Amino acid sequence: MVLVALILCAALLAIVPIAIATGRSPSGRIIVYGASLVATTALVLIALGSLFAPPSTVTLPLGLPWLGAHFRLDALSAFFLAVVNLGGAAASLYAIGYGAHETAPLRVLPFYPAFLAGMSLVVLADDAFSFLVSWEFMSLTSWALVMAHHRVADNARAGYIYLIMASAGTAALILTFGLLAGPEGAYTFAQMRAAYPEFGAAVVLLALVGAGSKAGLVPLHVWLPLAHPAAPSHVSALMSSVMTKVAVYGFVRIAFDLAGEPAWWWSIVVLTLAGITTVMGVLYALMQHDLKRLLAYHTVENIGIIFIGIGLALAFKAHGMAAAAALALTAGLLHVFNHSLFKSLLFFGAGAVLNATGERDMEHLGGLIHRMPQTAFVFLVGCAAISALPPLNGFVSEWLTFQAILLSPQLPSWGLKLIVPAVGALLALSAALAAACFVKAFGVTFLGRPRMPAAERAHETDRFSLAAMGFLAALCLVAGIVPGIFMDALAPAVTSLVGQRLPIQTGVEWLSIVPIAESRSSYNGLLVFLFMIISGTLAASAIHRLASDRLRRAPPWDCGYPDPSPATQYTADSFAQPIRRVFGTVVFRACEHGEMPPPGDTSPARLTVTMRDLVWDTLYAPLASGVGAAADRLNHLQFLTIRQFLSLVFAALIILLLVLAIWP
Amino acid sequence: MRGLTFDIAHMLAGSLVLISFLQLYQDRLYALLNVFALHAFVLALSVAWQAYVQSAPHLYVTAAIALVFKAIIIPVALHRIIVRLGIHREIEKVVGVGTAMLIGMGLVALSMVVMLRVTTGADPLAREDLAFALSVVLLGLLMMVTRRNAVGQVVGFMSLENGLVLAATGAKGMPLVVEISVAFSILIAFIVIGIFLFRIRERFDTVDLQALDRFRGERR
Amino acid sequence: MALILDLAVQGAQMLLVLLLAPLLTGLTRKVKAHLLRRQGPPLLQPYRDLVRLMRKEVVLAENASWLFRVIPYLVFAATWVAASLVPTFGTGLLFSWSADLIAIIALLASARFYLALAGLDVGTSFGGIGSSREVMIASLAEPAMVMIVFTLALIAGSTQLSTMAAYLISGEAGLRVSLGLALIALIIVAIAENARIPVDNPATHLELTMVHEAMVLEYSGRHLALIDLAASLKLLLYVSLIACLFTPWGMAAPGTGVAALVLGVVSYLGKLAAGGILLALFETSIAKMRVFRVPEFLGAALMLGLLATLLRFVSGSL
Amino acid sequence: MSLDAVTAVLLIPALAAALLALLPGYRATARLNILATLLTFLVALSLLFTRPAPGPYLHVDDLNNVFIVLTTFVGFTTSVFSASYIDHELEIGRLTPTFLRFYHAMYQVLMFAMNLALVANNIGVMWVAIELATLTTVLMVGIYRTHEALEAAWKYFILGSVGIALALFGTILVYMAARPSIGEGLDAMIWTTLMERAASFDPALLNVAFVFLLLGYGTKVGLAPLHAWLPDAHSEGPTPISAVLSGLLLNVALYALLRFKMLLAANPEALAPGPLMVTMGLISALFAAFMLYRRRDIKRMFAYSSIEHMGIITFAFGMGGPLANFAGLLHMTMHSLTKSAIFFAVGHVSQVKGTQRIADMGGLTETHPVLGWGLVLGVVAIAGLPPLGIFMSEFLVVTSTFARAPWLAIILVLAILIGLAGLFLRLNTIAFGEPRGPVAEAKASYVPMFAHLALVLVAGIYMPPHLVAWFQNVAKLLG
Repeated sequence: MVLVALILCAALLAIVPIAIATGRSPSGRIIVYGASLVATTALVLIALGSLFAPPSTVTLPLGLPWLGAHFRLDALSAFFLAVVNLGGAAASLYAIGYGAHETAPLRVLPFYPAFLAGMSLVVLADDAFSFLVSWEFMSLTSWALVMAHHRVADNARAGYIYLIMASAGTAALILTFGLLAGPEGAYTFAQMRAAYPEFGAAVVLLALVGAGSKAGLVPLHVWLPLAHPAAPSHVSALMSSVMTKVAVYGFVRIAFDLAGEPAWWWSIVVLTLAGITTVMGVLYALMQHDLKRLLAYHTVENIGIIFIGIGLALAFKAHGMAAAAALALTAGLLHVFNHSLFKSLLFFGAGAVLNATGERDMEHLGGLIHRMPQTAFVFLVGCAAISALPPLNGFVSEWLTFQAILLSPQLPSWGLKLIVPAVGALLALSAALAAACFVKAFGVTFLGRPRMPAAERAHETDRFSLAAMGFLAALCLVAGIVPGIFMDALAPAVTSLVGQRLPIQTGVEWLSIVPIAESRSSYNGLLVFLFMIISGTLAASAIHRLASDRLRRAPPWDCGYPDPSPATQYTADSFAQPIRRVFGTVVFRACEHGEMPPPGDTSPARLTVTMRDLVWDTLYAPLASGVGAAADRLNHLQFLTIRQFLSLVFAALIILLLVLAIWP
Repeated sequence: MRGLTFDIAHMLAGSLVLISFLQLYQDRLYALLNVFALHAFVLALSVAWQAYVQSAPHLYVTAAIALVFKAIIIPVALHRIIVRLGIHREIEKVVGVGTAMLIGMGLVALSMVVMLRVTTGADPLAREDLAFALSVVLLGLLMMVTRRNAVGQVVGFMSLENGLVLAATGAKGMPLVVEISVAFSILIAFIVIGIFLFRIRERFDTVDLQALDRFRGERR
Repeated sequence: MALILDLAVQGAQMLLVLLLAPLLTGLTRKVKAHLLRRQGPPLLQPYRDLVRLMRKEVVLAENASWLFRVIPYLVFAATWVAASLVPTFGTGLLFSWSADLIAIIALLASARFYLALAGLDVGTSFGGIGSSREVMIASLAEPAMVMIVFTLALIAGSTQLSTMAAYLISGEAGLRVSLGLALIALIIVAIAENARIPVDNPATHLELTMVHEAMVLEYSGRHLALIDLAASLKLLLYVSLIACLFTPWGMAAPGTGVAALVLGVVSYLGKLAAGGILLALFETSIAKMRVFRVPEFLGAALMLGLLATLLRFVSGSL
Repeated sequence: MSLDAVTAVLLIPALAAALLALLPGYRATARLNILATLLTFLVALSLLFTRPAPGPYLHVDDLNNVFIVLTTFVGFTTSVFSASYIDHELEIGRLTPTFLRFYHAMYQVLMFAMNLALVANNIGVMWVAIELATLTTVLMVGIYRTHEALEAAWKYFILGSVGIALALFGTILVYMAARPSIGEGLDAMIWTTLMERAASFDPALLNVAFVFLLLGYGTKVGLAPLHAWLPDAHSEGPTPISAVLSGLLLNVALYALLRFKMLLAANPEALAPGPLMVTMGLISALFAAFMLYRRRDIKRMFAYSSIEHMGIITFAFGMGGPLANFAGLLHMTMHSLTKSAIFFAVGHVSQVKGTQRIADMGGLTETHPVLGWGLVLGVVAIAGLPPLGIFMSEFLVVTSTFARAPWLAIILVLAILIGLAGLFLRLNTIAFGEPRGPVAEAKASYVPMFAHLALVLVAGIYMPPHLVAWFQNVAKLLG
């Protein structure tokens, strides 16, 4: 099975030269994206096929000479392979239509299939070297894609920061594998599993830094909202919804599979980071008025939710509560799947809006629902799903995470007893804020009146994009209605990691899902959906028969004030102003400063809002200035005279001779 | 007899170190060249004496090369160059004479300590030779560091090479290959320096290294 | 046979909830009027308003999209489903295991989500004011509600409402500090969610102060009827939630005879009336807060909820 | 000495040097130059299969076998590159025809000197060869006769000669240590005999010798306190020479240092040279990484990058152990291939843009796509990003060191990251962004550059078993 998967990855890589050859011609786009669509769908089928099959391994003569490259397709990698390639297939389908507007095709087409292949290879790798090669190959190709529109200054800066953070992450992972492999270099995962690593804590912390920086945990997230919007939309969809999941896979594989028995305090670190990430992510998102940056920041929040699930699973596993650990891990992994669906959908929508209007800034959009009805509907389904509204899939994984939190009072350690409720509160707070954020995103972009002529001239996107978005929306609904199937698909992966699984969901009558026997609570997506449909049609038919159906159009009530200019509408900033006053003053030191013109003067009043990104100011700015200062001080050494260089050599000789004279 | 030969070799090597100190002291170019000539002459004597002691004929060739090239041809050539360049004026050294001497003393002490501690096993003649050779090398280096003038640096480099020749002859049975190579390198070095000096002279009318330093790459 | 009886009970519950909702709103207005020494509209006035609105024509803004016309049905459907899942007179509801308390909160959140979107659709500043303030209030009310659910779930051992009610009826819980805190928090959240006096004035149409009314400013005719009915349904839902969780006596256990059901209905009506009167009393005794003091008010609810959950986490008995 | 492959490797460049010194005209000499280096490369390739017995002066064993092939191969590709480069230099008049003959002759003498240093069995002959190589490169660096070139050449000469003198003193000390057990005369200088009887030498003398050798040959390798000549020599000399300097001469000097490290490894009581090399390696890696940031000249920047990589390699050999040594050897090969490819690209870039100042060049991937992406690939390779070979050696060094000495590994990783950040900071302005500087199409041969990068890419994924076997048993020898 894994060999077939590898062949398909090789096929994806084979598309690269074709892309370079046919890049300029319009047919090139269709060939490349069509071929990657076929390859990724095949990979999805293989992944689904091997979800329940026993793990298959293969060793190729590549990679480290005496070791060879090991690849393995077990339940966990099968699930993530399916998630990666499902996102890839949707993005390829979408790109067939969206790619037509690409200004520099030769900078995007060759790297796109390579990026897909890189991600799939990371999930299949079974030894440290091939894992890191494919991991960094994934970052390299995505860096090239982020640099596709390098003429824009802050894209180049985003690409630069992204590559530095990615390399720092890889360095942390190299150190992790250094610890796991030990001095004699036992690099295959099988050897690592056998050898019991005594520095388990250091391994997990380094893995948290390495994988966390790629996933976007808060202190390490700064590159994500810069890099994701800079890439073309179908690539930023892939990066946000799929690449971050590969990072989650990296952490899960190391923390659960390779690092041996977890200590209880590991989960405290993961949970605190995850809690902060959820709230900070959504608060950042609320303050944005660039649609794609908003979605990128929101990815940070969802990564936090996933890591809450994983942190809880670590805590339960440390205390031997296998059933609860199975529940928490299933919640985390299900949210991986759900998030990859609706985040790709939302990014596709943002791409369609960008194509139609040429604008990313929500302040210049508005009223697109009249001009792009299908995109609006599908985008609405995406927004509802991400805000965890019941019939859709967002709610299911959040519900499971809440159930997992409810099981944690049985944890003996005091630290966890205090942290888990706090994390539960943060999760609830971020869910509510997410709903607010996506009311703003959908409302300001699609509803109301167009604020700029560009929004007025918008037109519906092509059918390929709509097909991709429709497919993902339908999948969101299906995952929301019958979550049992997807939870059972996760069972083999969860059993391999925590040794136990959730009760069989499809067996439960009426397709509802039951987290754990003793919690006796259950949720039935299908019934809730049917209930809403029935009551809705009941009300509609009652009104249709009893009430009058007369309807008249009239100008909206404007309180007698005659100026109908679109500027009177609420903009993204004004919509977020109440929440900014509640949370922003603490988190971003937001302060509003209004200058009123002197009485009688007709010049407009000015309201300026200043916010500071505390993470950047406290962590990255000093780091950058430190390196700059050191570089300046050392730079003088370049301009010494020959005599001074000679005295350097002389001093080195004398020191060494002194060492020899004194020491042995 | 063994005592006498050892004493003479010891005396010659010691005098070589003394002359290196003298070179440090000189602050005019002419005097520096004369002292260097003396330095090379004493080296030739000690090599010849080593040749006699080790009864190794090839060392005589080295002594001859040292005498002819380093004692006679090079100082004369440098004299003519200085005359042509018209720079036989005062050399201002970077480090004062007193401190240079002090550092020189420290260096000799260091080389004594290092060499004697290390070569406990070898025979006394070789140990002495190596210790003196190392101190001559270090003094040569010190001279290069304290000189501002290109010619001064070259002379410092030459005295450093003399130290090497002293060490090489001290090691009994070192095949001739080494001598030729050292001589070979002096020859080439000298020619290159000459070309450079002319070119430097031609280019910007001075031999002072400071003038050269203004053209360091990537001025700040 | 039992299935039909359960279906009947569930159907009765859905109808009962629908009918009683306008009555509760009418009762509150009536009591408030009397407290202010004025006559006030008759008890059945809300029913007449609904019928009147049904017959009037819908005046739609030029800019309103298809979403604007669909949202009333969505809001009504979500609120009605949520209301029909909260046990009123009997605990053994047929569909209670299909959605637990978290699902009910999520249904209310989706209703609020669509209503906020409706506010933004027309493109005037009033809709914007309403939606942004509603969303700010929700961003604090919802986590407080989730914390209350945590507390109750930890006491009753499950998030299913019917199991919670059954456990609380059995009286094993007894008097607990966390239950008290949860009650206060739930009352604060109920007031905020239903746009009652301290948070928002349901009666006024003064643009700058209203929150809920601002979102529905543009609705008229049958759409406005649906939204008003949904609003009163939501009020009924919260009152019956408080009644079912904190004063569960008199509710009919599942599968008991018709007599118990009748007793359940009677006790439920009593509780409803008491709730309405208490709400009217509270509203007349307090003035409306400034918009940006509401976050402290709701912050208190969130802190109480978190404290209650912490107590439950830390020790079994508290 | 029979005319076997080893002597042929030396004879061809010597003859070519003599011939080239006489022939006027550009077209013929350039082609002869390429032919000579090609012949040497083919002979060196034949050495891979038939390996002559070690003679008193010349010998071929596992270690220098690979390096001879590498040196001759890079020499050949550089000569191909220099053909088109010099053609352009002649056009713009920076190089007069009289100096051209001198340039080609010196190129071949340099090749002769490096090959001699690699195959020399006698440590004295090795020293002479390296001295000759230094002197030829000094002359080549000064060939443009601009002020900066002269200053760079003069600085290179002084520092190089001092370094070489120290190395000679070290060689003498080694001879002194070997004399009591092996006896006087020639065979006390033969490396193979030294290796056999290394255990019986006087360890204390060996330590002092190694200190002098480390400082002597270290100057030629460009380790931190002794590096001053390297950046100026690279940026002022003609680019083919920078490529040869950075790609090969540093390797040859480090190869010489390895020879003596083997000697010390064979003698148990001698103090382990490890800590010495580790400290110098770390200092130069960290120092060079920081120096990348404020560079304004593109060739000087890559010179500092060479210092950083030499630091990493010395660190790897300092740590010792089979994994780290294997990584060091691999890194030497990969670095010379990548760095010479980068200098090929940089050569053409500076010709196309007419300047070496980074501020005056920009948007290369827009104006010259092939050259631009070649440079990007080169920088990606040198920064140690995975699909290319250098990542494998850095991976091995860091993982094998982290388990034993965590703090050292962390400092090394820090140096690599800071270096990477500096390089990409400059690459962003050179290869991307608004195009700056002339956009005339470059008449350049990209074949050598992409050949090197292809080799590095292949080595990153698949390593031929023979090469691996050689590296592994040399790694064991290195101790």
